[in-house]
Amino acid sequence: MRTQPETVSPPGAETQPVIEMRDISITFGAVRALDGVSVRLFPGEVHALMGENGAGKSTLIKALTGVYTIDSGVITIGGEQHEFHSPAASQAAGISTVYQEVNLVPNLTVAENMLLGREPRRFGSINVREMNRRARRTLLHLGIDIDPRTVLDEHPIAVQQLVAIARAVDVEAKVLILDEPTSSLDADEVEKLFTVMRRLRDEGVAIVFVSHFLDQIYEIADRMTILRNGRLVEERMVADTTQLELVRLMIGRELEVLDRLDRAAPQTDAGSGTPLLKAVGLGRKNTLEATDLELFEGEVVGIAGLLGSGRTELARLLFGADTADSGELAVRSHRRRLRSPRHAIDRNIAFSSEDRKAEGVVGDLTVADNMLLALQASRGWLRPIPQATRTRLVKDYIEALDIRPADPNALMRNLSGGNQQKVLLARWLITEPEILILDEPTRGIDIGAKAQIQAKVAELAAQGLSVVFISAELEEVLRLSDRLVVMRDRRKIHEQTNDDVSVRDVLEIIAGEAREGETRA
Amino acid sequence: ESGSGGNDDGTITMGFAQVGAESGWRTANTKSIQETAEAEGIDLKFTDAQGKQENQIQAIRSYIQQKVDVIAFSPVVETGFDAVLQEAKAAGIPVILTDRAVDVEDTSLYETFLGSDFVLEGEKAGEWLVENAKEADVDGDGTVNVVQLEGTTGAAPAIDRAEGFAEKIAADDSIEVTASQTGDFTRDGGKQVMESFLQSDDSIDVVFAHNDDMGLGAIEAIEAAGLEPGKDIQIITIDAVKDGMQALADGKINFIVECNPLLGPQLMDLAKKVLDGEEVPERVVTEETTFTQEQAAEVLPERQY
Amino acid sequence: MQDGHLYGNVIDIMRNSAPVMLVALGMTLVIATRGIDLSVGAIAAIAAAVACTRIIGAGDEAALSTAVMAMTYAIVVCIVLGAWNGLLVSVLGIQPIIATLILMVAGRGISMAITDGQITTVNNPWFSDLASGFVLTLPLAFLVAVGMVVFTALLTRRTALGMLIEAVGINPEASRLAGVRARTIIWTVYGFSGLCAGLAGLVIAANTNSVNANSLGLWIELDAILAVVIGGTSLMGGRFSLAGTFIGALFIATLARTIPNIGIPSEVNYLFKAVVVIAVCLLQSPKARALLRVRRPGAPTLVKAGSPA
Amino acid sequence: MSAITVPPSSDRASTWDRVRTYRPPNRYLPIIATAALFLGLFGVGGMRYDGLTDPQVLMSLLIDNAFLIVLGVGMTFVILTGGIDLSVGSVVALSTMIAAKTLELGWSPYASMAAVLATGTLLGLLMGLLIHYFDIQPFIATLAGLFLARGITYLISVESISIKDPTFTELAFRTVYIGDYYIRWTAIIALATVAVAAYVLARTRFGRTVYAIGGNEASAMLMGLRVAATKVGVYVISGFCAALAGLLFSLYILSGNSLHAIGMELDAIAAVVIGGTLLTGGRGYVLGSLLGVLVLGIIKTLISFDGTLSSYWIRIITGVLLLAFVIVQRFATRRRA
Ligand SMILES: Nc1ncnc2c1ncn2[C@@H]1O[C@H](COP(=O)(O)OP(=O)(O)OP(=O)(O)O)[C@@H](O)[C@H]1O
Ligand SMILES: Nc1ncnc2c1ncn2[C@@H]1O[C@H](COP(=O)(O)OP(=O)(O)OP(=O)(O)O)[C@@H](O)[C@H]1O
Ligand SMILES: [Mg+2]
Ligand SMILES: [Mg+2]
Repeated sequence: MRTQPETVSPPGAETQPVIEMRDISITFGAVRALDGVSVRLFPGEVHALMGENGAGKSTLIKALTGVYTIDSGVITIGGEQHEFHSPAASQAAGISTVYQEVNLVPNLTVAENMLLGREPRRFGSINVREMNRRARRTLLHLGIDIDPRTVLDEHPIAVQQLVAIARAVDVEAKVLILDEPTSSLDADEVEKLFTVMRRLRDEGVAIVFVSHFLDQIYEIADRMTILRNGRLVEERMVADTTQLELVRLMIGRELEVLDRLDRAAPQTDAGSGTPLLKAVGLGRKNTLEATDLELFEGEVVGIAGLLGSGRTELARLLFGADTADSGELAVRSHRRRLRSPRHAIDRNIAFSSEDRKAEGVVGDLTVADNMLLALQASRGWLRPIPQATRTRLVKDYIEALDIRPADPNALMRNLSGGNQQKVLLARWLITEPEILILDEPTRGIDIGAKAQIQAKVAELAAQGLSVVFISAELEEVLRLSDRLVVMRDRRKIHEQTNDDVSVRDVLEIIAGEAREGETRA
Repeated sequence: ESGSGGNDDGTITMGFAQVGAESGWRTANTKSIQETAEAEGIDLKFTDAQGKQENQIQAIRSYIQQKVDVIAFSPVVETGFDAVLQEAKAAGIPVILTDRAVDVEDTSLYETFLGSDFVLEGEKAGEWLVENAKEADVDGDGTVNVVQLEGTTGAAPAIDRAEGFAEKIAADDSIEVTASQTGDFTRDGGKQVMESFLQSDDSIDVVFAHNDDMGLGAIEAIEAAGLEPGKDIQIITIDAVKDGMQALADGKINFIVECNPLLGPQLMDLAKKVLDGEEVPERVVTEETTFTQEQAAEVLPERQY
Repeated sequence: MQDGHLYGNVIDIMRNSAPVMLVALGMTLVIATRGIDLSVGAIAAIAAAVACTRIIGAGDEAALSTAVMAMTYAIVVCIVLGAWNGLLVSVLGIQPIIATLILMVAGRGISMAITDGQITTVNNPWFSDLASGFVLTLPLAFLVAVGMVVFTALLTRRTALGMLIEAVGINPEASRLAGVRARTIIWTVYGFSGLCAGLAGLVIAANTNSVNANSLGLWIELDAILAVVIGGTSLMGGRFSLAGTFIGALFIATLARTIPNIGIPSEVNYLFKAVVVIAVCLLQSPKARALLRVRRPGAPTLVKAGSPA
Repeated sequence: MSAITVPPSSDRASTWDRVRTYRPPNRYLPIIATAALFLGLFGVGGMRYDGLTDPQVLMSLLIDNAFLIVLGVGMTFVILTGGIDLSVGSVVALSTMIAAKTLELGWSPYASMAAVLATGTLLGLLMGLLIHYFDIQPFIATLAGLFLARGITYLISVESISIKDPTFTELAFRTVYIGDYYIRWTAIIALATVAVAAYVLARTRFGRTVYAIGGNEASAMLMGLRVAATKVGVYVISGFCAALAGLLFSLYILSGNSLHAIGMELDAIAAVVIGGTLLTGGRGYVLGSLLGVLVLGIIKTLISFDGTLSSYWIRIITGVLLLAFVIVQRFATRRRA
């Protein structure tokens, strides 16, 4: 259902770009994040910034909105040379931005987060009632039904991402910038976001869109600028570029690994032998209803469900990140109470959280320290990892996951989002767990690396590792899992062996349950 | 039922608001008051303001609410008690000041003030130095170079002692205060300041310390510098606490002006008189003396604090 | 040279820096975990009180064994007190500033109770040597402090302790999920801070051979925090620098010595301190330096694009 | 404060339902716990000591702590942004000294008050600029402020100066009677300050920005909020509040003295934190700080009503009461968190 609007003007036509960035360069110490990049942005178009992790997309956005000062280059806005010195200035000039990591304040309510700085006022004081009303309205437009008066950090990362988007689309902006807004969202939410984006585009707003999902790019974007290693590769019309071509432009070579991914039949017979991990009636008040789950050796269990269906909660209970208040957990048929992540780690369980910024990244430590944190923690502080092992492990994983910059001593917070995610993955792989729980492990990861990671998971599973795999991208779940668990409304509604289940099937299961629920109610 | 005090049951209730417990001197003062009260059957309500005037005012106010018979306190600073004293007066509770004076317009706000005269103490120290200027000029260069270890900057004893001392030594041109720095009334402070004085000046003849503790600290510094306290550098201090008297008897200090903390008996006596409606003098100066090395050796055995 | 050891301002500064250095050392680790320890002054007073009353109460007041026993006893008490702070912070989850404020208030009372409010004077040459003694021409107190700094540096940087402390300080939740035993670590650093404060208390007491429960170590927490912060460790937790703390402590001792040395009158002390502190911080601040440089035409600017302005 | 006290589905619910199902949001729990504990402490004390339950004791608590309440208000702003202001105690001393000295020099009392308030505000501004524009940690910048203010105080006069100005004394002694009980103007000013501050924090953009900065400064910056102005602003407010508290303090003690208010900044910080504000910023209310001040005050009152404790037991018991308080508060707020 692609709409091909007539408003899009080919380059060189009489329409003036709203924003033109020419020969932009930015250097961080030794890293040349941007090297003479030029981008043009026209009104009424969706312009995709494409590139691998660390290509410089986020940096380019921050250079435009005044977060970073540029070393050289020219920015013209509406034909005039102009440079912002703070995000506030760019906002005042009609540029509305959603940055890559959720940049909201966790301690205020959803409504406040959406309207901070432009709250409706009456007699000089904030009109809270009106503020909540406006927030709710905007949220409903995006199809989010949450109480705007609730505090933001009560919500999962995906909801926070939606709130950030809602904040950005609520203003009358000339330019809307969305840096990986869809990395935590599932198809439904993405579709709602696209509806809003199309409406804005048709109203003449220029939209910058970053995503690693090529399907989404092809669905929504009109034009794209491709970056590689901080350099401009090419500007292209989306319609004139095939997916394969695009991938080649982004990574500079053919991507073979993509085709090898199909994992046909399940490798283990689910249900045979004793399960490695077994949960019976595991639940927690207000977050998860009693759930059973079995995980066998060498098996990948995919958990599918929509936003807020309780997948993350289940994963957290399995890992002891939250404590369950009902049910039982057995690891290798020993009953265990996991009172803390530490207990779980001691039982060889690993868990990579979906909320990378708040629950994963230790920003001021180096990449090496971040990678080795879990291993070191389980060894205890008295037994530091020998230097040689350190160097080897870090080097191996930087290579295996293609982390850039490939510098073990770079500060974690200076890495691009996708590269941070890879480091966190490495953190858990290094501990050589028996059970690996992955919650949105490929969030924000580029297409090449995603394929690598999927291959890695499959390979480890073949070697006997058991994996619980959660992702908003249903295709990914289906591709990887031997057995599929479907969740909805904070409980498990379905379980089956993955014998060529399709995305449609899953969606139907969820929808069917919904209808059932309605008739029941 | 009104408060726990009141003359109805015959016992006197006294509210006493102490400054704090900042020195051995103060502790002796507190002990003396508590012990005398107990011995005389006076019901003592005690608080310690921990050096803060606002705490003290708050305590006095709570004594007024508890309707004690008499309030006594050692003011943290001289000024600022007008309001609360007026409340006490309005409530008909007599007030006795101990140790330090207050500076109020209306002297009818308190009955009497019992305590030492800090200026006088400084003067006594100065007088002794003037009289003994010859011997005090240890390096014999004709001038007596004095270094002064001040008390806490801004505190009444520090200001008054410096003032009294300066006034008396003005009489002799050969005596000169070459350096003066606060040692905060503590041994550690006294020692550190003295160390630095010794580094920057090798013609020091006399140390005048505003209390014994700083003097004792100075002794440590002087000894560490390889000099002999009391001989190579003479030392004058104020207070006459036990450690100071010991050092005086040992010849490490040359002269101490007493500042007597044992105000308990006199205070209870005054309180009774006030409550019985007797006239009391507006100012009662504690009986205090001075000690030379010989006198110290004599009285040391029966020194109790 | 005098009596076979060096003598002079520098030596005095070294010796006098020891207590602040010790306290700041413990404080550095506490601050690295996003905490703060206000109770160090009170703990120092307790250590001194315990040691001095033990020495006085011992059979042979001047014996080496007496000094060693008394100090050991005092240090153990301090570690327990530090662990108590750690308990409040890590297990009960009370904000560090309040948790340690409790001991800051009560601790003075405890140390006064131990000494009965009196200034307790001791005569033990071995104890006294802790502050006034010299080893290899350098003051023993300074060597003890430096020894502790070096020991701590080895302990944190040769083992994984330093990295784990920093991880807990930077992102506690991420550390917890990575399996770091944050509780134990927090407990340890507060205990360690207690130990350091205790040592500092002993040094101060030995310096004057006496303990004044009320004034010993008063406001040393402020000096220590200042030393830590001047040394480049952020109060928000995370990365810490022991070398920085070392320099910070020396700086504070130098400042304290400079005031009487150059004859600044007592009433101007504070102004002088204010000016010096601001000047030092401005010198350290990259932004201020950049500003200075911009003023001089031609010089390259240092304003880095990386810092979100 | 925004009155978000009803569960989401309440739009259609009756008033009674709302009352019945009322359940205070988690973020108000610390305040509620503090208030309940304060009353509890008061009640327990009242059973032990005669005269403590006299309402005048409560009034006196307000009178005796008026300046601390105002300090707490300023400190709350600063702490909410994740900063700290150590200078306030010294600024109080400086304020008393400026007031006393200018009056001694024959200034009009209003000019004198204006001078005090201007000085405090200016000092706050200076510290705010240092902190924001030179990236100096608040702890150091305000510690320098502490030294500076105390230093200027000493420079003005080492000795204490009485305030004898009729306007000041008139203000200091003016009381308002509520039935048989009286309260002083200073206390009323303090309560008014709390009210204004509560309004500013809850209902102005500036106030919400304060919370946003405390929640996450980098995010606040990326959200395009006026971070610089607000960050400097809270120190200006704190400086102003310290000066106002200094004025109240000089009315309380009618003198200027360089030794006043030593360590008062710690009392103010403690009050704010006891009132449930997080030192890391972003969470807390001025009302909590008011309660925090009262809790510290009631502990002192209890001790002076007891009157049998020795100097060191006073300190130990203060610590123990504080401990009991924070532990109970902790458990009261943890249950639902
Ligand atoms: N503040 C900084 N300091 C140092 N290096 C930085 C900083 N910010 C970004 N970089 C580096 O600049 C490069 C570009 O990063 P950027 O975040 O723009 O990548 P990206 O294209 O957005 O990648 P992703 O898809 O992973 O988000 C990376 O190599 C990153 O490590
Ligand atoms: N769109 C939404 N509307 C309302 N509440 C939501 C929404 N999405 C998530 N939630 C909240 O999320 C919580 C469950 O989130 P959880 O993280 O367990 O879900 P999930 O299945 O992992 O989904 P995801 O990780 O994609 O957010 C619920 O408490 C629910 O209130
Ligand atoms: Mg990016
Ligand atoms: Mg999830």
